[in-house]
Amino acid sequence: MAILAGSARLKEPTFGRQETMTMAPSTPPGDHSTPAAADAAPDTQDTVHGPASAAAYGQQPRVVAPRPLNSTPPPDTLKQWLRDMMLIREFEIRSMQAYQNKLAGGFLHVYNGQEAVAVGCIGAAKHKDPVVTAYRDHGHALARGMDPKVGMAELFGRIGGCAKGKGGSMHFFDANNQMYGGHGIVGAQTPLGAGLAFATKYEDEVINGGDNTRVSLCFLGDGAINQGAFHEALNLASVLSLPVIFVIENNGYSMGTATARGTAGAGHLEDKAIGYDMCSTTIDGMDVITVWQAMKPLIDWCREHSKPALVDMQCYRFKGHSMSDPRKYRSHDEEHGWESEDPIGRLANHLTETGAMTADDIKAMGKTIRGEIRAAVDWAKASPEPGIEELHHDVYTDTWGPYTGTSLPEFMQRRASDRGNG
Amino acid sequence: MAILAGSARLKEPTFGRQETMTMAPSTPPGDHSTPAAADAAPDTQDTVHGPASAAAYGQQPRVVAPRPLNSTPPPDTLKQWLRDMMLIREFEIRSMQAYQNKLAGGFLHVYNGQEAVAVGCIGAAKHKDPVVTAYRDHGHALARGMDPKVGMAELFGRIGGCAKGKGGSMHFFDANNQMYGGHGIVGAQTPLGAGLAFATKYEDEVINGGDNTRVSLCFLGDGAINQGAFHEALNLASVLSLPVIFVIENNGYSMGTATARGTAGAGHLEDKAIGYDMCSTTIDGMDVITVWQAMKPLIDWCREHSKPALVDMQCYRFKGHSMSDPRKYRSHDEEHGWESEDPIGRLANHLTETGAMTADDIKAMGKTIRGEIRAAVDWAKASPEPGIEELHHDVYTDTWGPYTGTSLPEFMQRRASDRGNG
Amino acid sequence: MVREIEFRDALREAMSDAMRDDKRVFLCGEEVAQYNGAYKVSRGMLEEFGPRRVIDTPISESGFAGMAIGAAMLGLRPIVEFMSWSFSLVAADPILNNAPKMLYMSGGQLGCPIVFRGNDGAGGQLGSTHSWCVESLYANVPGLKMIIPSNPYDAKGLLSSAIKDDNPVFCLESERMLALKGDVPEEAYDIPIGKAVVRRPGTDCTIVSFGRPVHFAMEAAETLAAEGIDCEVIDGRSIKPLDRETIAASVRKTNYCVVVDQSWSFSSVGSEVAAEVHRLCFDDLDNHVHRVHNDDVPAPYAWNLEQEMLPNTRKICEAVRACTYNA
Amino acid sequence: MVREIEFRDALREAMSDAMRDDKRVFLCGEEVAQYNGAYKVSRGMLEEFGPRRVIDTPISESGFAGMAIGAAMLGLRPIVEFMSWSFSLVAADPILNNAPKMLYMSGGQLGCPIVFRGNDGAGGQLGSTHSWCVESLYANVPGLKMIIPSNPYDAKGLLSSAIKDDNPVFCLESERMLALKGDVPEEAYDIPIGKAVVRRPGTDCTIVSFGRPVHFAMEAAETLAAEGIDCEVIDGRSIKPLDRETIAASVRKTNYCVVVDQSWSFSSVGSEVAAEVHRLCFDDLDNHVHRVHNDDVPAPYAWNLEQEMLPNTRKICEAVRACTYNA
Ligand SMILES: Cc1ncc(C[n+]2csc(CCOP(=O)(O)OP(=O)(O)O)c2C)c(N)n1
Ligand SMILES: Cc1ncc(C[n+]2csc(CCOP(=O)(O)OP(=O)(O)O)c2C)c(N)n1
Ligand SMILES: [Mg+2]
Ligand SMILES: [Mg+2]
Repeated sequence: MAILAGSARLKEPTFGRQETMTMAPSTPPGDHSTPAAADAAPDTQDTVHGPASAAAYGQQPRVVAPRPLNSTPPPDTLKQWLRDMMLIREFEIRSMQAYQNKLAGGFLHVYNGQEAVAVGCIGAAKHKDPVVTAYRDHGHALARGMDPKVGMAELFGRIGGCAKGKGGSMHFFDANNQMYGGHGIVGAQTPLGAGLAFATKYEDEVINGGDNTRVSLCFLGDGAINQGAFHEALNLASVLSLPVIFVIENNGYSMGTATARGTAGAGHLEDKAIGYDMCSTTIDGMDVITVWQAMKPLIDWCREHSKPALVDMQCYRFKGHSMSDPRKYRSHDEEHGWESEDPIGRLANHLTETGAMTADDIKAMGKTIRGEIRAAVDWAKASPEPGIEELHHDVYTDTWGPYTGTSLPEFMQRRASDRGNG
Repeated sequence: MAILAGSARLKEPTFGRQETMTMAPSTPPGDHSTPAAADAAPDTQDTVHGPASAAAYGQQPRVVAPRPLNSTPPPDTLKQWLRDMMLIREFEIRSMQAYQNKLAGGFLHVYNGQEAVAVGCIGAAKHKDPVVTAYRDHGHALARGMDPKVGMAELFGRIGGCAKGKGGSMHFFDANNQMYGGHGIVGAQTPLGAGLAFATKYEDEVINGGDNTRVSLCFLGDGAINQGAFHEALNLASVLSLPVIFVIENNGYSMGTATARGTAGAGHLEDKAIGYDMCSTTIDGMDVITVWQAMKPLIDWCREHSKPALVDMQCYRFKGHSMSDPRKYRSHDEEHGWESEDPIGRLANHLTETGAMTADDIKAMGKTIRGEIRAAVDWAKASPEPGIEELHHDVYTDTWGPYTGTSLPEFMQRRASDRGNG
Repeated sequence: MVREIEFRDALREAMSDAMRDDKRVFLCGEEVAQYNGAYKVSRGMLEEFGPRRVIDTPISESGFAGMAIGAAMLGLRPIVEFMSWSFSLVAADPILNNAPKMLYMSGGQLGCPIVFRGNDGAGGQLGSTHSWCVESLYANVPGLKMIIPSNPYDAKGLLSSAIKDDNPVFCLESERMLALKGDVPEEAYDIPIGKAVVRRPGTDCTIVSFGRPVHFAMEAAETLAAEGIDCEVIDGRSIKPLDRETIAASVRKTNYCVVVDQSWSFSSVGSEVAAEVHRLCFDDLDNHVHRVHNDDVPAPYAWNLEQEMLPNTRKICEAVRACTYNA
Repeated sequence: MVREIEFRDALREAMSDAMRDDKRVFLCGEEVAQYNGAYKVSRGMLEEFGPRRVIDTPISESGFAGMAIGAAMLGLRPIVEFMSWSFSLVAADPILNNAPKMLYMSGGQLGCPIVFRGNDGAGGQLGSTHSWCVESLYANVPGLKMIIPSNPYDAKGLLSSAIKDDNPVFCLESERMLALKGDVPEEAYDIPIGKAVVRRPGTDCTIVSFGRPVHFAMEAAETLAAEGIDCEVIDGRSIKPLDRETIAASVRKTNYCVVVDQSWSFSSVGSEVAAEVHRLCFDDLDNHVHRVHNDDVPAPYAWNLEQEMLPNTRKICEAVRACTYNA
């Protein structure tokens, strides 16, 4: 029995961070063997700010995101974004109508007000960068290039839909456009987002033997933060150094719950990243140029370093949580305040003020878009319901028992044959 | 369509924490209605340290734990702790023997090296404060006052065991001593810990209409941090203001995985609390006096403010993860270094140096303890296997189908009748 | 006094009665307080009982289910609302590993008196992640009870018993039935858990069902009656304990049995009922037990596919005809 | 060339063969790399394939299962090791809501070629949280396949097929069998998923089982043979798809059937087999299908109770005798 063996002296206090603080990521406790510690520690060279003295107050150095750009994209890009945002808005307006007319069923969560987030983030990414999000997914799919016809047909539960009418509003997928859904369980998409990043990195580095070339964008709501899966995804992304950006679309509410009622540290969500040695930042999500200016260097940084980041993207949903929500939990004043920051209006103003577009140009654009979405509605109405045999199709890739294998949806077959012809 | 409605001007930037920083907990974004924000924000009056300038570097003010005490408990208390730690050590030594002799089965995770944690924390708590932990639970149960006989009989799978032999090593329960297990699924005990705190607070405040009087201690391993349940538990504890202390027994490894290989931010675990506006601290868990000095004021603070806290308790397990672990992932040097800090040796030295005990006193104490544990082994051996009818007992409280209701284990019946007689 | 009230109101009455009687009872879940419940089951409860007893939680099913279990271990009697049982999969570990096993693992020291409740089964076009029927998954686990009321009267009486039960009880409701009206006494009352009820007596074939599909079975029985097939419809009321006696007694009389289970067929409540009826009534059966289930596919979104997938009236009629050699 | 190797080695050979053939295949899980696997199934794989393809994960089953599913959506072919299926409950949502439904929800766009594998069923005295038989829970869900090898030869061949399968496959192993030795060819080979095999031909009673209890069934058959009851033992090999044809063909011959399922009885694989055998062989059966299960209790720690709880040889013999009117 060794009960008297120990010397009572503490070793060099590698414990107790209150006593010794350094700006370098502190080493793990005691004599633990930590062969991988260096890998797991953040690459802070060019990104850690703060004077040595800050350390004296028990503050951990943090990985601060690269500075936002000062530049503004060229007018054509801005016009494209305006078009994209207006298209999304119009799509949602017609979605809500269709829902009220019982052309669409299930749950419908519209994106009105948050357009700058999807358009700005996806605008800052490359087309090959995978995107995944929750059930409020129309905006991301459209920003990614999904044909509104195909989206509308999905809402209507028709065979022409992106998922043949089997997925519905919450499950928009467009694999060719690197849009990996559309997921209904709050938080569930966050490990998937880590997995997309794992896969691109693995393809690039392990299979192809090159450098990482892609960054995954994983969107989630402020309410999703509180799911365990999110925490696990952050930790995995950090430990495995996965190039994924978790964009919290912090619209202030999860259903009727104001963020601070459900989420500890609600006033400073990006600080959740501190516990994970992860790069983080906070962005005004109501302005698409601001979103792009901050996201562009961040995406570049994540791509180059093959590392994750966390973004508190502050925005607002103009409508209720879903179609059944009377929004009693917030005031008209609050809503009006935010509506005055409509990202579409802000970009439109910028374009007219800088002379890139006239009010008439914008009107004309709106008209074209309304026509396009009207056509999408008509197309979707004309698309047939899926045949009953679809019930047992796409369950398994192979054929057995009642199951009849799988096939691509029409729009992907069309695309493939277009490519074949072109 | 309101696509031109918005003014493009940002409101007062309540967004973008890079721009405006205050020492007060920052308010949630924008105009969000946050009726409960005040409740959720930390009570920082006497505990937030740091100069205003720290804020300029994007650092969030944090809830720092109260300063450790300078005082040392009276010699009798220290002697009791020495006894407790030696008892635990001896219990584990005999557990391992029993396991090798096939008297005990299943998985056996011994507590050698970590005794100061359970004894110091529980020594700083009141007897009515609930305790819950993972599968490495013998130390906590014994520190809480479980009769070693009953513990040993549980290991041997005998009817005299704390759970009639149905729970085993990983599931030690002692309800009268406020010991709520013993839980085998990594991380699963952390929401339970929040729930114990919820219940005591609810009893004290809602049912009895008084002030909160109890603090729950929820122990977990460093590996358990990475479970989603832990994150959810921290968030709930903070949002609902639950008096629970999550004590991470950071022994540097989860099985063969050094903390930094599996856990982001491994070098500064207490910083996980920042994202939850939670009080946190780091403690040298190899010295029982140090543990007590830091835990005592922390428990008092949590009790008084009815709030949670997180502790990075740095320690080391002297043995393998379980009996089948050859510990190839760490060096003998590392092990010897830590063994020289044996908490039992440290306290013994302190007692002899201060003249409170002589080496002979300690030897005598060891002898008594060895006798006590030997008696426990004999008692456990003599306790019969549970009868086959126990299989269907304690599944439901009532009687139906094959089920025969429930009853208290022998040791609790004994206790109850002792009380009846006394 | 008996009034006609909705299923959701009946559930609320059971909870409110219990909370008035026993301060240890509280309700927690997402949006149950300020929002009055995502489906308005808890409307007005925050006002009556205050925020300490009607508690909004973050979206952390694993966390708040586990928290409630911890509270139950210490002696409180929580009611946990899952907005949908579909969201309980993230809480599978606490609800299956902790709640139903705590009493056993602690050798009888610590019970776990807790109710988990919420919407089960297909809503309207909610798609595959939101349309779980969890009965076949969870009923496999010993240590829990499971009730599945099909009407407002049962909802109040069964939930009331569940809250008083010292064991974990899973209460499966249905979004599609929350607005269903029925006669419900104003006073509190309990319906014992584990007793099925014959909803329609009949002589030619026993139809056993649980929850919402009981209504499909009743409709089918009407259709079949017109064809001269007189069905006895049994509403199981609870799945665990399963009232084998009532079912077997009926089958001994009718000699035919169809089980209608809204969950997937494989390893299901329906296969359990079928296996048990064969065991208990082997000599009485003139045909094997026929089963009607949800189709074995993830729930599709499209309206027509979803309707086809459900254990609908048409399928029940077909099964009864086939079973009784009337096809 | 055929050698005698352990079950764990057979599993490893299947994984290593696949990883040599296809760079998209990788293995992740707790302790699979540096520790060589908690049960040494992946011993040496880190050395051969390096840390980018044999990946130690933190204790985050929900996180790494979800991560692997995301990787599979993008085209990789992950193998995820759960140290024990008992620990998969915390990952129930990704493995049940994502993997098996992705193809359907995306209308055929995105498959999910992934294997989840690990120890299932009682180990030795691991107690109730660590002794899950998940087959009856998870087999309920459409979109997944489930294999459950009973010997090293099948382990290699079935796992090899599983890794090549374009659908999610759950592979249930057993800690109690990892050291079991058997003849296994050195070369790679596949065993088709969904085909049962007759392990012992017989004329008097069919015993259907899966995984570890196949060995109990074989033992029981020996005992019963001595009593003059000649049993046919069927090893299901996979639970989903279930090879109903092979089972029914046997029962049509023997007229008696006992199913041995190591999981709890209620709503189980055993009840499914029983229900289906009654359906397919109603006119052939001379008695109802008898079932042998784990007792319906949380797994106890005590050795004697655990042994009694399992679907052991004694219980199988009793069931066969009762079923064949030899009791
Ligand atoms: C696990 C789970 N729990 C509950 C729900 C029900 N639900 C759907 S959306 C939602 C609120 C989510 O809010 P947030 O993450 O902020 O996203 P937002 O709706 O604001 O975009 C809830 C509770 C769900 N889908 N999944
Ligand atoms: C959910 C879950 N996953 C995996 C395991 C297997 N397991 C048991 S203990 C352990 C390591 C835990 O390490 P840590 O939390 O640091 O505690 P320590 O053993 O060091 O006390 C693992 C992986 C488990 N019991 N539960
Ligand atoms: Mg939100
Ligand atoms: Mg540890």
